[in-house]
Amino acid sequence: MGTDSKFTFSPGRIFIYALLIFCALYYLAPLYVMLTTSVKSLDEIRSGNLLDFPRHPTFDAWQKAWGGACTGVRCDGLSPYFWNSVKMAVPAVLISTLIGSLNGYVLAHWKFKRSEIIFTALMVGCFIPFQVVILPMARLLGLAELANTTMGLVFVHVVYGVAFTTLFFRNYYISVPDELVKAARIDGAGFFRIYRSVILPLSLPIFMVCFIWQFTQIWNDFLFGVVFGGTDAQPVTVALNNLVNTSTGVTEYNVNMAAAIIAALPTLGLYLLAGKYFVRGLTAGAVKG
Amino acid sequence: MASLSIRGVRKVYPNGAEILKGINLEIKDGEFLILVGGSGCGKSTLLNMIAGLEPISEGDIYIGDKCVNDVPPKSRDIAMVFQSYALYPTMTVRENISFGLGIRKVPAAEQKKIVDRVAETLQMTHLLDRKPAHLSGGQRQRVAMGRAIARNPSLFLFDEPLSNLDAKLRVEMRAEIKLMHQRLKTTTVYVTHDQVEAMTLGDKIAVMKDGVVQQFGSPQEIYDRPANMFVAGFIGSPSMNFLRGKLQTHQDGLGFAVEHAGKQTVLPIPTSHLQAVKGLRNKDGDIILGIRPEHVTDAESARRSESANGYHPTEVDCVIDLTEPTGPDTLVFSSFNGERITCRTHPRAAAKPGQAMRLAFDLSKAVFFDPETEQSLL
Amino acid sequence: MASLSIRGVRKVYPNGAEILKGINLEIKDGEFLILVGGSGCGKSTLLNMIAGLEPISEGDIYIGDKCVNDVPPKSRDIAMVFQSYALYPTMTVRENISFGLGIRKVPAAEQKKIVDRVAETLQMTHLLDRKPAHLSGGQRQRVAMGRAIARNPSLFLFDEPLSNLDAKLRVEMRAEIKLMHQRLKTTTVYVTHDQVEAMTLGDKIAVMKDGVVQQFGSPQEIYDRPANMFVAGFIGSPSMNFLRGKLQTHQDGLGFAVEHAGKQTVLPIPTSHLQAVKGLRNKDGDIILGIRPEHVTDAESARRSESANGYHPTEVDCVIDLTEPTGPDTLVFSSFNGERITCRTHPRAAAKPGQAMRLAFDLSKAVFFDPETEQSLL
Amino acid sequence: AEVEVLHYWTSGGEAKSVAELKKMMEAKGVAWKDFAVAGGAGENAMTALKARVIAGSAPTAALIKGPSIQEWGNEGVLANIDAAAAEGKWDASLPPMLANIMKYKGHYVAAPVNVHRVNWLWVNPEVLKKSGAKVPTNFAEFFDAADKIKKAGYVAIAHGGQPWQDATVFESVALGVGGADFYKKAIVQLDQASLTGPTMIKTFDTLAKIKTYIDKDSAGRDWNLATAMVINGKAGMQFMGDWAKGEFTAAGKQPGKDFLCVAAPGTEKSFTFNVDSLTMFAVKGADAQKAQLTLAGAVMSPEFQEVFNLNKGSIPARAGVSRAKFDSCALKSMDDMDASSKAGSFVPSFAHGMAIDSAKAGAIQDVIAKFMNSNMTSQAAVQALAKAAKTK
Amino acid sequence: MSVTSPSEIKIPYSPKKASMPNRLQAFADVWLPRLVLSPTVFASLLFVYGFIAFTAYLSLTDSRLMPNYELTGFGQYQALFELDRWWVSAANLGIFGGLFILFCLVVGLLMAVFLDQKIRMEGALRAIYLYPMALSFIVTGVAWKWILNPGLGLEKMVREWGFPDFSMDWLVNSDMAIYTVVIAGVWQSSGFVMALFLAGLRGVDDSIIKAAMVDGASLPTIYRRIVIPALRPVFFSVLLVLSHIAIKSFDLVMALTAGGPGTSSDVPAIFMYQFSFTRGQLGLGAASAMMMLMTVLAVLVPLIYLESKEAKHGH
Ligand SMILES: Nc1ncnc2c1ncn2[C@@H]1O[C@H](COP(=O)(O)OP(=O)(O)OP(=O)(O)O)[C@@H](O)[C@H]1O
Ligand SMILES: Nc1ncnc2c1ncn2[C@@H]1O[C@H](COP(=O)(O)OP(=O)(O)OP(=O)(O)O)[C@@H](O)[C@H]1O
Ligand SMILES: [Mg+2]
Ligand SMILES: [Mg+2]
Repeated sequence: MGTDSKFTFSPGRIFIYALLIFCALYYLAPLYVMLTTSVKSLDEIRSGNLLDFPRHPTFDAWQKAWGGACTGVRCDGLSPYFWNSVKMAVPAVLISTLIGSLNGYVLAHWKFKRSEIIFTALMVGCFIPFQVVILPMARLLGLAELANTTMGLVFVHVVYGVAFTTLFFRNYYISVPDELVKAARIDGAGFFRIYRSVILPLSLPIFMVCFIWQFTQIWNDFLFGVVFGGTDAQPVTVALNNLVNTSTGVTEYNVNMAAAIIAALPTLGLYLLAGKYFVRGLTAGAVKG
Repeated sequence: MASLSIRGVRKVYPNGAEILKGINLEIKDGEFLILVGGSGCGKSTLLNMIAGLEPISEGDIYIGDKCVNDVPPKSRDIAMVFQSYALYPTMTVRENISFGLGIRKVPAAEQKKIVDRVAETLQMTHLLDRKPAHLSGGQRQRVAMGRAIARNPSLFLFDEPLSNLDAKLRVEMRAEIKLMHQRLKTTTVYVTHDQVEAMTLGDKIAVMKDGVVQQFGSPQEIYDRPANMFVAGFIGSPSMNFLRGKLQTHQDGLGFAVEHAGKQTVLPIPTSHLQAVKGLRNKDGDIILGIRPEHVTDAESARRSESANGYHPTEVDCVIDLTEPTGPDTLVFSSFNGERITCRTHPRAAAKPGQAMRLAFDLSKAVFFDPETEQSLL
Repeated sequence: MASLSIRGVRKVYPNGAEILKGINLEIKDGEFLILVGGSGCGKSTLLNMIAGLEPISEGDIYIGDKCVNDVPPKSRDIAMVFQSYALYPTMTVRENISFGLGIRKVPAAEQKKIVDRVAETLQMTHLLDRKPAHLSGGQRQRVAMGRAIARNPSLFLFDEPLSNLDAKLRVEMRAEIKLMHQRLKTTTVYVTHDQVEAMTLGDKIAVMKDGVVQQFGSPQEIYDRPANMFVAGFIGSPSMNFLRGKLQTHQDGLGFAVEHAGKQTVLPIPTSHLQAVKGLRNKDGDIILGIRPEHVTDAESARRSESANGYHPTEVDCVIDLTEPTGPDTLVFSSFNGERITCRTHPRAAAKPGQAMRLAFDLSKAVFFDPETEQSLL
Repeated sequence: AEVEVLHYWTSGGEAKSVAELKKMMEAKGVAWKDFAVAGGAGENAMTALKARVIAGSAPTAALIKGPSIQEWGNEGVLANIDAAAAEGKWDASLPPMLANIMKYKGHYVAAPVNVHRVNWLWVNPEVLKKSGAKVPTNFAEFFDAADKIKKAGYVAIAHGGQPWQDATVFESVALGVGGADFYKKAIVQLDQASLTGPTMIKTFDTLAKIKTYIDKDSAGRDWNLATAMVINGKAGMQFMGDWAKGEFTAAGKQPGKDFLCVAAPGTEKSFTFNVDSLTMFAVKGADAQKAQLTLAGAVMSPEFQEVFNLNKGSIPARAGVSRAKFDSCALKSMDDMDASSKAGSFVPSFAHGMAIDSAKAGAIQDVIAKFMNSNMTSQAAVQALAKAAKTK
Repeated sequence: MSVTSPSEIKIPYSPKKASMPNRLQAFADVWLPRLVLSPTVFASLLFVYGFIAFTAYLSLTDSRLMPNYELTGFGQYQALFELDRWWVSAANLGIFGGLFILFCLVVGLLMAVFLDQKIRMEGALRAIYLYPMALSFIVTGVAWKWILNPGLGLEKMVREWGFPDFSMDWLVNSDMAIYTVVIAGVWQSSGFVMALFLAGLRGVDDSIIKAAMVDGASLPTIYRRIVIPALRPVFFSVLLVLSHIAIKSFDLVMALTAGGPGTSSDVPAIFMYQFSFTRGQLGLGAASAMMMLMTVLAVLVPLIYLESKEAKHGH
């Protein structure tokens, strides 16, 4: 919005750049520490400064973290859990996004009596502390025979993700003119046909936002994973936690850091690849400017 | 094609606001009805109810001779064009037009034929593969119309289809819509807040205000004999001039007496016109004279186009406040009895602001209103 | 107050597009300049350059006798009104108006006085404590003007200030702007794409197309003697009619010969006019006749308002395609030599579509164009 | 058949130890499902366990120790493994003190895996030598040594400021200052008089003094980082349980030579134990129940107790395990255990949840943590302690 | 459209027959939307409101390790209010919440405003600011712990650079530990706030800024007086999101200080977790959870009310 290229070399500009770069350093510092530590040897870590640049970079720790580190009796590294996470996150993200999208469509374009109140009431779901739901949810999952399965985890993430996705989609769809829906109704399309042919094709930006948001939330979740994941469906965060937290053993910091980065790779990748859609999607709808 | 009848229709929104307060309108098969009125008067609401997009609170709507109160939009055999065009942004023009056909299970080959023919008629064959975002305003408008035509409905509904276009394009598209109606003869309801559109397009005009139809009639009727001051002021551009004064006997008829430039001026009312305006006879006290700008012209033009029946417009000297040359005419603004009046004069005759000018008041088409009720005295 | 002079101004955007290709305009102190043209022709760009909001690629802009190329907007002593009004949404009307004063360190008491005076002039004293969101379009427009006036600048800039208003309001606000200019006599540059605004408001009009000024002159000049077919078609509503034909000697003068309804029709050009249009004399081959709708009228009206010099408009029988009653006149559309022509007739005289009607072509104001260059033959 | 075991042994040596158990079970034809949840002091594991129990799918066994076994027993969700105990003659091979902990209402419900001794002091002899200090046996000597070490420019006491480490130091100090009887009265029985008495005040005074020898960066430090300070010769001594030995050996250090394991000052005759035990949950199906008994038997088998404890640094819970492969520290531990059992100074570790139920333990831990991290007076501390002990 | 080619349109197809009976269609139009929404509504009734009710119930019982359904009154609340540690957590939530929100707003807004100045590397910088959102604190907690640890990280580094008096020991200082949580929290969330603000800034009408420039305002004045006030709705969304993060923050504190030193940086979420799950005081945990929920409501309700009011009176 700055209106002129005149400012290009003024002191003000230099100040702005300096400040932005300073901020960037603040943001990058933890990543730097993690990256350098992950390629140092344990000796180097013990003896040196953790902000030092690695002297003899080695990727052993990465290999171990991925395929060899112990997280209990299993010493297969993170890889099996990583795939557990994928199996959980992908369906959960897709389902919660889709449901959120349908809900948003209803709440924005098929309003009925009290639908606004329902919307507000649904929003409370965004704010419930997850610790509160553990016990009753465990009981229900047990009854439904979903306890300790990936299905169960998907279910839980969908239930508590839908509030957010509904909020995102509703705010986005509000900006789609009502007339479009009216036109399609007159053209003879029904509820689902309008959704499929008119609304859905318009939703790419907000789908991106929801995918990113939901994927981050679900991939990074630890509490649900540890409580409802049982033994077979434990996501990568739980494994990482097992790897990093030692009660009475030696801590391999380089492996921990490598594991941490591995566990974060999908979300990081998503942000780097689709981050610009994130900002764009927010601009397009979610924020009323 | 079908007639349309709206009987005692009311609309109360869930929030309790009564937006339409008993609307009665009736048009014949093939007629072109205009709903015109200020913003928020309920025009779109009424149109949406005809389309079936809003439930009816009370009353009935008949399309043809069938009550459609409970018929869903897609079964009403209507097509609608929206102010924002409401083109499906992700579909090409071709897909936009054939969408409704596809849903109605028209075979693909047939669809293609229809789309091509419609595109040809509207001269937009070259646009068929574009997306709406790559079309200009006028082209979008055309596509929206194409989409409506393609379905060949028995009732067309337009909601301010031209108000997003610029002035020039608006004039062109107006003519196109009129031509289209002449060719297809489909019954049409057209919402606008632009009185020029109302006048030029409609067979029938319903002037609305606050959810009530103020007057319903042909354009000429409404222009010449507005039912009240609202309609009179609303229809016609520039607006009708209103002067407050008294009736007075003048020679063998009546005259309209008004203070001007410190002295009493009497504008005689032509006898032929007096007969039409019967309500005037026994009116005491103040009344309001309504006179359109084209009936207050420069004296020279007036004399030249003097009406046949020997009535002479009264000439009055006025000081000019402002002139607006529009090309063919020049609008002249002046003050009369403290009120601004607008006059339409020949460009050559217009004086400069501050100068005096002789204006001729032609009362043979004047209308009179009761200052209390604002109703026309007819 | 100041004169404005734009000398050889060019604008190339960083993306390489040359949007303005050498603009030269000059207006005197107190004049009202209109920049008019289609969308995207560079009007706003030029205005922003005058305001100092866009750097100038080449050329100079003088306000008064000072080159302002390197003067920042706030020091140019200008005020600007935007199409979207650009009112500060979080401030009340009063704050909006006094913001610029505050920044210029006008004492608070003074500010209040100025705001009150401006509000009174624009009749919006009761709005002073509202936020823009709670104002109607017309009121916002008024506030935007108030903000501009308050600063009492030496140059007013308007960027399509009326295009977001509806037709009725537009007409009213147009008059207000004109009155304001008459009162304040501040030099003004006004951008619009509406030719009616251009005609009615301007002292000088610059018609632009593709970054080039097509014609620069007074409204009447541009209306009566458009420099080329673009200007001729752009200015005037409905548009000028263009007919393609040949010149032919006719009686002792020249006539414009054109095919119509299967036979040759010759429209004689009045001798008085011929003298004005010297370029015609030695013209072979096709030429294009431009004639405004008000010069093609019903025969009866034509006869009545016959020009003094004994020239009789030629009468031709035409079949009517469409009529558009606007109230004071009725527009009639017909075909002539395969081309659509628009005629402005008396409401009484207009025939029904499909019927024949006798139209009178008054060539005493006609213009002629070279079909190749589209330039006027003068 | 399969067994599912919830535990938080996830790193290095301990993970290897569990792997041994897994191997043994698989040899007996029972599949092993590993439900490992690390973090905190088993906080996450407990949360997961509760969810599993509520969901009706409790694991076969879970790593639960001390009074918590009774708490779970009260919920009625534990399995009776008397059959396995009878077969393995547990009563005969377990010290009665331990056997009682493993029982709910007279029936075995849990199998002990090991015994950790908590009241160790780990010493770097090199540092002591350089500072001219000698290995302390009581607090007077201890502070004398600490002063010297500090003067020599080392950190006297390596410590990690986490509540459980604070509590570990606290209990060693209480034991050293007040002796086993005081410890039992105050910390196990929560006798109000003992809690507020002069001995307890002295305990806190001592603790306050210890605080002054801890470097200021200790807050939040993991215990093994503190141990590393001793290993690297940055610090002289550390209060920590016998699992610290694993860190030393991993760094290639020899007990008795590169590092010393001595009883915390004044606790030579006492032994605070921390017994890890697998508590058995009621499972459905005869198959599963049989597998559960097999697991219990395997855990108590001398072979397993040997390998497991060799790996983990602790000593076997049961008698009759060959001492051959254990190092000097472990051997000392075993001897002290026998001696203290007889002397009645074999006491449960409060810091590791062996002494009192979790609510009270938590509340007391909060008080200690607060004391360690603020300027609270000893007087105020004992009052707070007494109040915390009343937690329901 | 040319008038002259009235090639009469005759469309053979005329949709006189609806594909579905009218009644059914009308019925579907009314009920389908509700039907689609109903699973979510039921899920929310059960999994949100039902569970809240369950927790409320538990808070009135003497549940220890496992739920116990015998009502015993408000004893747990009384016990809660008598606990020092609870008040420490509550105060910490106040400090953390307030500062976290404040700094996120300030940092996020500043970065957004600066990024909006046609910055060359905008895309890259934006990605850098945004990426912490992608990481869980289980991942970054260790790194932060190291950086903030005086013996290992920043303090040591700066001292080695030759500023021996530099001190950054908040992490190990009981009085300051909660502020390190603020630092890490701001690190994680301010990028997201920046993105929201940036989106808002891009939505502000350009001509308003031009108008202000003509009015004579300098760029900082324009932002301060006009642009930023116009972002009011964005402030609401941001506040909503941030207070939600602040109140629920668990991972963050757990990974960084685990509530320490001592209990000095404890927050209600940790309090609740520990009491419910490791200390066998489920009833007390439930009571603290209810208090948390009430705090959420106390923040949320006025915010939502204000925003909807604003929206109504806004455009
Ligand atoms: N869903 C609704 N609930 C309550 N009031 C409504 C609703 N929709 C419209 N209104 C109100 O009904 C009135 C009429 O609205 P309508 O859209 O019919 O006006 P309009 O005549 O089409 O105006 P415009 O020319 O601005 O389009 C307005 O005052 C509007 O605020
Ligand atoms: N910053 C820019 N960079 C590149 N091209 C631009 C920029 N701003 C405007 N243009 C282009 O310059 C041309 C002229 O724009 P301008 O806004 O001056 O048109 P205009 O005459 O005001 O049109 P309108 O009537 O639509 O407002 C347009 O084609 C536009 O796309
Ligand atoms: Mg409308
Ligand atoms: Mg423009």
